[in-house]
Amino acid sequence: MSILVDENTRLLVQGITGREGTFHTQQMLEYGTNIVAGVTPGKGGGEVEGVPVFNTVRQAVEERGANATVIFVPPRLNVSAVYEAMYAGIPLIITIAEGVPVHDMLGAYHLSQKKKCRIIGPNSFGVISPGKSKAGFMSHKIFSPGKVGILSRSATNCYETVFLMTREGIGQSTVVGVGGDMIPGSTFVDLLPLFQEDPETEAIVLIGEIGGNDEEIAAKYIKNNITKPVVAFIAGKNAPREKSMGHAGAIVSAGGEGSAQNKEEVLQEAGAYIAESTAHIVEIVKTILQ
Amino acid sequence: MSILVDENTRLLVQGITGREGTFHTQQMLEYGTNIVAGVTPGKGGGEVEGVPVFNTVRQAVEERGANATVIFVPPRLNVSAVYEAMYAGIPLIITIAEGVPVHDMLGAYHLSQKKKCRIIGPNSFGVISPGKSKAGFMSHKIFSPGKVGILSRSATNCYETVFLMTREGIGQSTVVGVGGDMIPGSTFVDLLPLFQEDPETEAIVLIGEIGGNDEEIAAKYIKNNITKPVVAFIAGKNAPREKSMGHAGAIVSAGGEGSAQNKEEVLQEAGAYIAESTAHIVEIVKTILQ
Amino acid sequence: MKLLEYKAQELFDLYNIPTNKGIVVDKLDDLKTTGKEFSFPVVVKAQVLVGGRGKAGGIKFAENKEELENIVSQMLGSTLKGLPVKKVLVTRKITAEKEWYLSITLDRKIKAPLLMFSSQGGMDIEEVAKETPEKIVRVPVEPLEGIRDHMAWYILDKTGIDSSFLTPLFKLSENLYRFFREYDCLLAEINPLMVTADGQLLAVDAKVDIDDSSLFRHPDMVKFRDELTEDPLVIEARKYNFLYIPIDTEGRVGVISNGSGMLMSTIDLFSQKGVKAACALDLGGGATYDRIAKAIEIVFSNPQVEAVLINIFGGITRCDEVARGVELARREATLDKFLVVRMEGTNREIGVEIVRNITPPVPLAESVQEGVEIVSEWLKERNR
Amino acid sequence: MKLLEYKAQELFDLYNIPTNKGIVVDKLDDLKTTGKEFSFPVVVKAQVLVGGRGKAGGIKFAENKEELENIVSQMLGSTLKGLPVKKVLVTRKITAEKEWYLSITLDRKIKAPLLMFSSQGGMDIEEVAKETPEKIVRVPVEPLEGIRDHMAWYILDKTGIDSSFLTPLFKLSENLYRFFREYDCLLAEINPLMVTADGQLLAVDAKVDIDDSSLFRHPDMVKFRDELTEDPLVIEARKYNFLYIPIDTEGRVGVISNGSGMLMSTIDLFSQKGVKAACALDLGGGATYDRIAKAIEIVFSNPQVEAVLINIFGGITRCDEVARGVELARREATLDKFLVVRMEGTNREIGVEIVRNITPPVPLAESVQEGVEIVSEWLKERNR
Repeated sequence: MSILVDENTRLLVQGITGREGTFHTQQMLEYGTNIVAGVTPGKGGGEVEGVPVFNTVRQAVEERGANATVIFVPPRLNVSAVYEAMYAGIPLIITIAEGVPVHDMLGAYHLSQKKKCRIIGPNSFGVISPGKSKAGFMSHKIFSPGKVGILSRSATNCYETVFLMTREGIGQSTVVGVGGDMIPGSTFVDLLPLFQEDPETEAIVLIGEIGGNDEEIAAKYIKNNITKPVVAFIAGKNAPREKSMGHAGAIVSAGGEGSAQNKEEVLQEAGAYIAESTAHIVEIVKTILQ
Repeated sequence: MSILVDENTRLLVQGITGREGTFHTQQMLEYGTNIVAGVTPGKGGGEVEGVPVFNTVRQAVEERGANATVIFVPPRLNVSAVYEAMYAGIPLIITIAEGVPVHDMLGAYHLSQKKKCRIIGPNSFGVISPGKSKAGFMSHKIFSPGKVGILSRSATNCYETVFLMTREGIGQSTVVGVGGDMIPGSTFVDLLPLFQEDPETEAIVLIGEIGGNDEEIAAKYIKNNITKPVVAFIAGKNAPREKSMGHAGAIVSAGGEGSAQNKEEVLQEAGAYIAESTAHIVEIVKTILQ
Repeated sequence: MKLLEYKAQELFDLYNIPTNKGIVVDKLDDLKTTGKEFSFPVVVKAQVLVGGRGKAGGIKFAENKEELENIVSQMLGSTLKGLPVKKVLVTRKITAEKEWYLSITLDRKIKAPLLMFSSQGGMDIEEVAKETPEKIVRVPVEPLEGIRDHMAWYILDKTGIDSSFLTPLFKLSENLYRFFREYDCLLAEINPLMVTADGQLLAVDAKVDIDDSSLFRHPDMVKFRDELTEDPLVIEARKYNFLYIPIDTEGRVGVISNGSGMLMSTIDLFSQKGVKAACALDLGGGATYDRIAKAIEIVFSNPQVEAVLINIFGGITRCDEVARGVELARREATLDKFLVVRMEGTNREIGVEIVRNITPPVPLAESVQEGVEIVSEWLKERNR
Repeated sequence: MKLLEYKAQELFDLYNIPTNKGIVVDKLDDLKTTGKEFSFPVVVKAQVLVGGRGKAGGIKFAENKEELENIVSQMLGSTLKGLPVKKVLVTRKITAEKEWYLSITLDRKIKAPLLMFSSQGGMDIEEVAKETPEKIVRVPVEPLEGIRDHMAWYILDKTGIDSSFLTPLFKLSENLYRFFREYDCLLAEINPLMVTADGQLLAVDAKVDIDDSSLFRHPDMVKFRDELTEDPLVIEARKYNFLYIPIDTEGRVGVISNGSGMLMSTIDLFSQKGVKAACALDLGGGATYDRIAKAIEIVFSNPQVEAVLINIFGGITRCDEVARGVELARREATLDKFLVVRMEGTNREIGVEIVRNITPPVPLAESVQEGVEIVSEWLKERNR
């Protein structure tokens, strides 16, 4: 198994005719991903890297049976593409762009809750189940198939970790970029159950950072529901605190939530191993898997 | 057991200080319903029939632990009350009023899908689990505890059926008025699974009528999922077809959906017994339960 | 409530939906006093709420002033499928390059607005839907989200229409949707949606149905409703918040009940006895005695009606109120009309007591079946 | 981006949110040329983006014209918590009956807008939140649904405020929410929300934070952003779509990376070595060589910076582009600034080849740890 994407994924690429879309379509195909269709409104009828291009997602679903989509559409139009995918009933929507307006994503997130579809991202590198399928822009050479599931808010810290893991001979079941934005389509807690249920995943790595309280929510869930070992890393201990102008931010996080310290504390309390650096994550995982 | 309401229901009455609200609060209390609070904005602080009144639903939930609400609020403000209940996180919302604007209810329905709360109505007599609890305006004297679950789009046809049943010594587990409006909060198919799972329910009666296709959807579900006997009655065989001005209605129901004949056909095909009148429903149920 | 074409046009105007605007005429003189020159040929369209208006002779063409005056004077005051023509609409005759179909309806199946489009619009659209359903493109809309451009793309793709129509079709759908939401429509239909020789989209005919329950927030529509050609009893009943439904012109029975479900099942029972209903009246919930008396009066005032069955199963409606209403009505109503009451539910005992004391006596049935039985027998008796 | 008080007031005006409007002054002469008579006493407020402005001396009162001129001339050109005061706002001094707090913020926890209210508004609101959290009323809002009146009722109930304030509070919340949505706010805060002696609600101070990613649809705000008092390198970086973050005034290291996560973890690693960062620059994804060269130039132009670590893990960003950018930058940059590159990912081999051929040579680290190590050692060496 693995989670979210695998050999059965029939991937659609939205924005396939754009520079990034075309480049990464070629990269994903090279990796063996089953890309069944692309969409760019107004460019329907053509092909990109042998993949048929449609004007609408619904056509791509009707004619090619796409069951997941990865969106390479610029931030201004990004959420529009997410909506189109939701309307077409695609159950897994992976969106990449950085700089998507938060209010746009807010609407999309709430609609996804109603439509029961899963959005990964935005501001995410995507999802990869090494050796099976990738839907995203990650440089796949560093990944290797194995037993560690990874969820990460940061792309770069995740790459670093995966790179070191693979070098140590530790493979990954699935690696998910949950994305670094304020309102991610899916957070740790939405994806942890999938790893818990996945027989191929033996350990879970959670790469978080300061801000928000997705780590705190995850900690609660880990405590009560996750029996597999969890290794957590929180970036930003020494990052400058954002100058908060209004009081609302301070009021909302009056309980100390959001700080690296708080996140580490609650995760530790939930039974997770706390890593001090990406290299340290790999050391811990190595010990666990032995 | 029974479904939706029972001894554990902590009922809130919205619009408790209105004429209908007060009268039926008294009636429901008399029946033994556990009414824990009432709400009328601006009338908070008082009491009606010994029930404390609050200004907001959220207060009623926080202070009295209401877990279901029945709404006696006029049609113009009705959906506003439904929204308030949804916001307050009440999982079961029963709304009574006739003449709620369809577009109001459309919005409420879609929000309920997201918020995972159940709306019954509008234009419904409510829900009663005889001998345990009633949340609605039905004249409870005709009901009796027993093993037949009833779902009805029409209040009056349902009363008629229940009245005859009780006279024949056949009791009911729970009776639900799904309501006669275009966009009901819950339809047959939403409630059938509850009856299927309820150990107290041995037979299910479905009272439908012409228009819409809730019966057709229910038929599909009955065929695949319901193992208990189902008796169905469709009113309106001889009702004048509404003069349809535009073509859209005809296009949408081009497959013949919506007519009494079609509904009876698909229900029969799904294994349901078809009754010719309310009296006939009772005859069939009697045979089944023997 | 359904809107007459000219009224729908007026509203479309407010939403930037281009129509083929014309002049509304309710007497021949209006043609002269408009102060406008007609550019012939023109179309004259009877303003009545019937389907298949064109085929029934409600749409005619005039090549010149004389023809126009002839047609208008013939049409005004005539009837179309039984309805009087009180107004006609005179518009410029436009030659269509193509005739499309565009509508938004509230689809009960999906519990959401449904945008429908066909490139085969015009009078035969229902045929198209039956014979070649794939030629009707259906797009569900999230109520609060509205129209998005991918919907227009999908329509173009499915119908093979050139992508130069993307923006006009998208804008038109957006405007129609805004109208649909803001005016609480159950239906907003443009058929035909004409494509003119220079590629403009024009709503040449419009059908609009507004949710009756929403009229409190559309006072402009309420005012207009009185203009509609309707059975006067429907209008009278509406004043009291009753729903009066004319049924069969050969029927002789009126049915009054407190819910459409029971009305329908009662009519079904009469049908099983071979008795046709003339009309039905739905009291709704919680009627008081004076309103019940009024309801009986309304049904009695239908000259076809010889007998009335009042069938009440009271929840919100209380039987004592019903009984008092019957008492009041019986006192005032024509003696030769027969009245049978059947009631169950809230305060039944008190109600029964009241009905028993009414003179002249009103038969009280123990069940619907019995009520239908009594009325049917009486009719048989009377017409022997 | 955060708005200065006077700008927030201007926007509030558009949304019918009553403010204590005043006059914005950026030189003393403005006081004379406004053509308005001040009705004393007045308040003079420094327009700078700092918290605790009042306690830092940024809010002063003047009883007469002379005092006003003194205060304004002192304030203009002074600094407040390190930031220059370029504008002041002069408003009428109003006596508050009560000071409330009202805000709408985008709450990451609940992933929805959160309406917050307190009857204990004013400067100590954060204290109130800590000591007596029950005095802050929190109401989550469905994004597309907006404010409903039960929310205002709830606030009144919880705070014991008289129900005569229902409509004003509801309308104000509605207007604030509309502004919050339409201007893509992360925060729209009114504190204090003043209740005047005659029961009017007045937004006396306002804090607004607009989502930077949304600025393409708020061109009016983009223009205004240039007026803000910011580090010129932040502004310069923004032109290239980089995020430049000043960190520690005692730091001597600059960090460049293609993602905030790695920037943070790299700074954490420096901290573990006892080395402080002066600044960080986030390239974002997919930067091309010329933009990378520009990024290095920007960080180098911070006079504090002695050494820079470029740490790239390429996905969208390709290592060959990074290498070419380093080549270009190294060619043009000051020789006494030290530059170390670490890169992994897409096209690494080509990138490594390019970096190896740069003169003067640029050390290439195999890992972040090694990169941090090399830079730290170099600094130690240099300051020996």
